[in-house]
Amino acid sequence: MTTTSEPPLQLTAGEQLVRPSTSLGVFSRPTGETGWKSWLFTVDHKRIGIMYGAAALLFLVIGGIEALLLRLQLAVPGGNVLSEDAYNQVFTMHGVTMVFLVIMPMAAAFANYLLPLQIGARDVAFPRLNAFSLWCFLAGGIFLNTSWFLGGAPDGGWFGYAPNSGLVYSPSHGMDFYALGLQIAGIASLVSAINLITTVLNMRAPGMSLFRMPVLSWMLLVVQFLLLFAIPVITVALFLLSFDRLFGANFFNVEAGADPLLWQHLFWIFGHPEVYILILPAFGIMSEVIPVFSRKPIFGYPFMVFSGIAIGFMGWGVWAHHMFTSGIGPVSVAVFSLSTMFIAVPTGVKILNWLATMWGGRLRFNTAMLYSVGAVAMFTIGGLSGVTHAISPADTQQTDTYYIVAHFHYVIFGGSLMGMLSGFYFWWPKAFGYKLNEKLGKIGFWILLIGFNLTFGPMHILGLQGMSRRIHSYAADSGFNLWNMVASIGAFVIAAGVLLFFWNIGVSRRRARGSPPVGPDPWDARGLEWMTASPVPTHNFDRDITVTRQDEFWHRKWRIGTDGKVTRIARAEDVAHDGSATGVHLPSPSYWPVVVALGLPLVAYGLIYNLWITGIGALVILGGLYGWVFEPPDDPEDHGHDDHHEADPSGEAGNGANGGGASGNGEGEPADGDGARQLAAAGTSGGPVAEAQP
Amino acid sequence: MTQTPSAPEALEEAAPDAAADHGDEHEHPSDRQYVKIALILGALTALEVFTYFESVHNLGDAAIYVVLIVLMILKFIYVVAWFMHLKFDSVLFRRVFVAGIVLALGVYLVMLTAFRIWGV
Amino acid sequence: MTDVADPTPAVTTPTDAGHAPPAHPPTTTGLTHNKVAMWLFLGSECLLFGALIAVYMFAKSRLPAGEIGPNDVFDIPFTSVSSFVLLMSSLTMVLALSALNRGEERNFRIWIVATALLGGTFIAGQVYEFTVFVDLGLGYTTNIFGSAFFTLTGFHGAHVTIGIVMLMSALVASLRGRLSPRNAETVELIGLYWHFVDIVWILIFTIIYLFPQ
Amino acid sequence: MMGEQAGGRFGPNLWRRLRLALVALAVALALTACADEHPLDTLTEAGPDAQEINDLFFPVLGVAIIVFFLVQGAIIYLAVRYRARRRAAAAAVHSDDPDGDDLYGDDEYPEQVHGNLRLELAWTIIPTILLAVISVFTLISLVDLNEVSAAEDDLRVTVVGQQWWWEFQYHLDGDTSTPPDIVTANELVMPVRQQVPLGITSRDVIHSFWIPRLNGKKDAVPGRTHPWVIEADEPGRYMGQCTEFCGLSHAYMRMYAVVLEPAEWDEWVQGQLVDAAPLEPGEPGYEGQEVFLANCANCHVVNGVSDVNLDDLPDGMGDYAGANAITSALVSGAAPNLTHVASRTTFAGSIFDLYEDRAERIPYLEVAERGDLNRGDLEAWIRNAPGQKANDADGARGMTAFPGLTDGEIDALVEYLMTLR
Ligand code: HEA
Ligand code: HEA
Ligand code: HEC
Ligand code: CUA
Ligand SMILES: [Cu+2]
Repeated sequence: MTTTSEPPLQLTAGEQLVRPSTSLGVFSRPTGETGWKSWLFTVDHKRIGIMYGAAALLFLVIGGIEALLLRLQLAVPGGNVLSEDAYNQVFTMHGVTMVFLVIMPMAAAFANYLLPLQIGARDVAFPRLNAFSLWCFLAGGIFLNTSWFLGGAPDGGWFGYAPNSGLVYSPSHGMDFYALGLQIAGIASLVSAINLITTVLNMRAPGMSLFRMPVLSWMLLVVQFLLLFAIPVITVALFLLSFDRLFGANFFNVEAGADPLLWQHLFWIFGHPEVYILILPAFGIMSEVIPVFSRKPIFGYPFMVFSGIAIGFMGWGVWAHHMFTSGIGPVSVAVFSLSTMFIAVPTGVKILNWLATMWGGRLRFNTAMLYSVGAVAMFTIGGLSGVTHAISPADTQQTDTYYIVAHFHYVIFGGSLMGMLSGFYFWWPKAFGYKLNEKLGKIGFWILLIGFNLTFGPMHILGLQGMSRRIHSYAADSGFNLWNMVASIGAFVIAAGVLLFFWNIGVSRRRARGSPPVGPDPWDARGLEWMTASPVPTHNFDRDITVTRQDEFWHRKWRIGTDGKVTRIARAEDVAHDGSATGVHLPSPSYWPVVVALGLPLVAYGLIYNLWITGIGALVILGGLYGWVFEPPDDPEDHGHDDHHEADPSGEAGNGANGGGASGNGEGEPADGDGARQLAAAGTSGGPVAEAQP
Repeated sequence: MTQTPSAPEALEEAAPDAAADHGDEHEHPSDRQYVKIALILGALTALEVFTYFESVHNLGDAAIYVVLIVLMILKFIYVVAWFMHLKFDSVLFRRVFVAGIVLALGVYLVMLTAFRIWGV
Repeated sequence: MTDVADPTPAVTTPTDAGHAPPAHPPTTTGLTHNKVAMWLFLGSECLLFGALIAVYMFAKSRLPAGEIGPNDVFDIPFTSVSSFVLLMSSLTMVLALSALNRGEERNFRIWIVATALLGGTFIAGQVYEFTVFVDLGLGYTTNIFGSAFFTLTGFHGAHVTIGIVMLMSALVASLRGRLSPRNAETVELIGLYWHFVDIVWILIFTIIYLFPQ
Repeated sequence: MMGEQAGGRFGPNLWRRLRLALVALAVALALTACADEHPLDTLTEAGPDAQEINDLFFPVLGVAIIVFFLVQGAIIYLAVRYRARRRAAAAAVHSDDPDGDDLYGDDEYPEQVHGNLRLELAWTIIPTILLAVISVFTLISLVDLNEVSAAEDDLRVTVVGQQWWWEFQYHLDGDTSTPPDIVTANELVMPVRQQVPLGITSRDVIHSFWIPRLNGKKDAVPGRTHPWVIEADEPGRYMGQCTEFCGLSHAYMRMYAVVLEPAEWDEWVQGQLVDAAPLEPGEPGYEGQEVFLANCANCHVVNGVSDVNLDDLPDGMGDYAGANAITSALVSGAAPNLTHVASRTTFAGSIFDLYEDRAERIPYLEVAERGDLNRGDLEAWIRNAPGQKANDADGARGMTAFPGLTDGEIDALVEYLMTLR
């Protein structure tokens, strides 16, 4: 535990980003802006965001191949592509991968990249913790997937109901990997939630009050609160499961008097907020994209915000709708049935506000817009089937059938994933300086949309016809043949669509060389993230941005006359920063987040195989924490703070927030003390205005 | 459904004028006050432990539960308000913490109720 | 409504960063990142310990008749003492912080050591209690009550232990002359964590030990 | 091309599409409605509970479909009506876009509308009211479905799920605290038009009991017994399926509800109440009985032959622990009671037919006499059950393989099993 009172590093033109110094007096600090090391040790929220996104896409391919295996197996009755055992592993890992290793990190990618930019900040509150979250998530994901090679993947379904997930009924190590792997990924989410909430609360640009934040920032904030409170619940559940399996505890031991429903309650108390964790970021993205391509502001901004918050709150009161048939008793069923239904209200408000945003607009159907509108359409279908589950008597027919599978793919794939694909197309130029090819994008969208409906549409029928989920095969005379075949064909159409998306990335990248740059604002957009160069320079913004209203950037480009006519008053290029600023404080790269994250899977392997490995892992973690705590967040040897005012015309706050320096908090995670990267200097109101108003 | 103060208000209020009611301006409680609180806490604990001994058992379990819960909440509040400074600190902290407590109480009590562990 | 095309930047915000601790950190809320983060973390911990306590209550209610249970092992007088010890460590903790705020380094160290010692006493008591329970026949795997009890109190004990490590680190930092009123916040955060662990024990003591079984 | 007046032209067009879609949907639903080809169909109810559920489900589905068409229709309408026209000639700001996709007019900003409080309130309140109405009906159904009309001393059946088959314990007098009168597997034989209260539990992991055409499902959770009811309007065989994931052979854990007319039901009960008589040397099946006692009886019970004393059973869970008393090999501790195995039409989680001809065509009570034994599957099962239905390699779940049995012994076993009617 040490404190760092030295001011952080600052840059001058042409200077190396970071100057070498040493950590622990032994290792020199990582340096450099290029090369793999600059990515491995980076603490830049944008690079971290990009890596989150890349990892999520990689896992999408893995989870998608798993899905294709499922569909191959089910294409015809009595299929024999996979054995029973393999099938169980594949569908479990498909669910786990898609939920925890695809959609969540994809949301984290957008959150990391965009949150600081949208609120006009320079980085997140704790850049090193941020890097730690990334590596920790990746460690958890890789750890989980190594189970394939170590005697079998988890095979208890993604919600791992006890006692089937216990040692007696699931004797392979698979469920140990599940419990420990999700635990590691959970740490990543929790740390990241604390980090991002602090960022939003504390680092907004001057004048950026909460109710001037873009809807995406709002939704991400709500999601981080959901994570903050939901992760501990699954943490406990997973601990209980691990202790049962590894140390012989009795939490789910029915013989000892335990009740298996305990697991279900804990899992779904987490699990239902989790599904809103999956969807709200996509809702946020759609709320950014639709206005831009409708050329109208978002309709009913306060309602969009409040309905998001309402969904966040109500999401805590509905978990037992996953347990309507598990014997919780008629009163509980009735209560949770009603609470579930009413979640349709705030969600409906969102849908209708998007439609109202489009109403009277000048809609441009770029790929990003197509995906967003597609997501509205597809999510609605999933939401409506959700309401038909909520009426609990009907759910006793539907639960654990393909009707449910249809529901959640429509909301998760049709809502979350499509929303995020929209985000990829929308912010790609911002992150990489070139657009994704529109023609390929549109073709890809239509292929995906058709494939998606071919795959999951028939599942409604299958489910109502009585096809159970998680079955390895079905009899030829069950009447499921036709629609299963259709669904399997559809899955490969989806695969083609996804493949086209990857192809598009390659093609667009190649074409981008030699093409003119896209400029800061290729879509004539509204958020602050467009007010700086593309790709975003390391320091984000050249100067403070003082925000005086919602959609500040847009209003600097356009004037609404008294007659309501919109006229241009400036080009984006004139308003946006060109990224040429120098002398900006930036956090320095660090080894330690990677080191600490590396220790976690070691501990986990050790718990499964050999406690010595756990010991080594613990040492790695301790060593990493030690290095971390004694490493100043910014390079200490570089400069005095006196030059800082001259070099930083916007009067950046320096290390003011650094009062406490590094300190430990809770579970041995050190809190960074490097809080100085915000542009926000004075309070939001009354403070001097950096950019004068005429 | 658990209800906590609506988030945006909680956050917004904390934002611009938080400075007004927190930080260096306010008076820290004096050490004397801290000791006083500690004495109260000690006394409450003693009361609690007292219920364990036979003399009050004729009150019946229900009464003992009520007394214990009240005492526990009092102790909790004393520590949180004074030692953790929540009484004097930014409302933001209070709201985050209360949100956690209320949420936890809400979901876990509902869960235990669904299990009917209260014997009703 | 007025619109700005290309506003001229650069009006320096008159913070005096670096020269003297600013009255408020220049964050949007005026609160430091670390403190906001710590409170968020504590809010999150509410759900962690809430779950553990709920699991304990549930497990106890499901303990089959005749199995070794709370009545067979709890030693209320003993636990009352160790609870009192932990409670008082919260007092020494605030006194430490308050001393540091006044710049009284020596007093600060005394109180911080006292806090760590009280915490250590509590842990020692817990270890002793655990061994007694095991001797009485209640192990971790004995029954559902044993699993839940040791898990809950074990988690709490682990938190206390981490707290002690942090206290000792603060002590070392102070001995090296790196703690001053200026960065007393570090200690304040450790204190928050410490008090939180204390209030968790307030709940545990009442609910687990004192509630009529 | 699509500007203002296109909206007008689109109107009827849109309608045509909507109607088309409606027809398609109706066809799809009609397709789902043939119960013969869809033995698990939830939409063709055959009992009052399933009826109650569908009476709730269809109107709500209707509401959902209406909302579906409103939203999708609105999207299509908006997309067509408000699509921006491309104006290649316009001085586009981003004319350098290589795809030429952004050559829209730069001045195309419509009126900037920020919201409308009344609209917002409308689409908050209208769905709320709609859902409030739905919730009233939901509550009514819930109450109805939880009603038990059967008297205390009517038949009650305890349903025990285990990996991967179902056991049914009949309490003819409705008293579940005494040992069951009849124990059978996989085929829940029950009287028509009579509500049969069930108590559903499990011996190992969670399963879910589900006869879709009669009622929704109810989980079988170890350590808990869940009340449920089942009732059929017509005699027949109704397929069921375990729907909670329960391990390797979850897919192969089916069952039937066999619904009989009252007279047949009585006859069936009388038949089942009779224990099997131990065979004497020389009687047909005697060799098989010996093989059975040597190999099978440490898991399977045949009342009267490999008995357990039912009076010794612990009370409580309402569990017939007959087999538990004999075996320790199985995690769940039990194997199907075979006393009347030949009177059933399917075996091993109802995934194999016991008789060749479609058992449905022969009256249930006559199937053991008139049906042609499905010898192939049965012999394969006895020789190598794990090869027929996945189970655990360690032998703790499901039936073990008997590679050591000779063909003759297997024939003898089959002959013996066929005596168990
Ligand atoms: C992105 C994730 C996501 C989202 C957003 C939702 C949203 C909803 N879900 Fe879903 N759900 C899942 C993911 C999600 N779900 C998953 C993964 C499972 C399965 C887990 C498993 O078992 O593996 C599941 C399972 C699940 C079940 C349990 C089914 C079962 O297993 O038996 C239920 C039951 O009530 C349910 C209900 C709902 C409801 C009511 C909503 C609502 O939020 C939907 C609200 C939206 C609308 C209703 C549409 C728009 C509204 C309007 C246009 C207004 C007008 C509408 C009306 C008046 C009706 N979901
Ligand atoms: C984010 C969530 C998400 C997403 C995106 C998907 C996507 C898909 N899902 Fe998934 N699914 C779940 C979440 C998700 N699923 C969950 C939670 C479960 C429950 C698990 C459980 O029961 O425990 C489930 C269960 C589930 C089942 C039920 C299994 C069962 O119950 O037995 C099925 C069956 O069809 C299925 C199919 C698919 C298909 C075809 C896709 C497709 O859309 C996938 C498309 C993507 C790709 C195809 C990848 C891209 C492909 C390439 C780049 C080409 C690569 C190479 C080749 C062509 C070889 N899913
Ligand atoms: C290890 C215990 C065990 C032994 C030994 C055993 N069985 Fe089984 N048997 C089972 C189990 C368990 C099932 C249910 C399996 C399933 O449906 O998945 C079963 C099912 C059956 C069935 C189908 C019953 C029904 O109604 O579905 C028959 C017939 C059968 N066994 C015959 C035999 C014969 C003959 C032998 C001796 C050669 C034998 N079993 C030995 C455990 C055993
Ligand atoms: Cu039994 Cu699935
Ligand atoms: Cu849910």
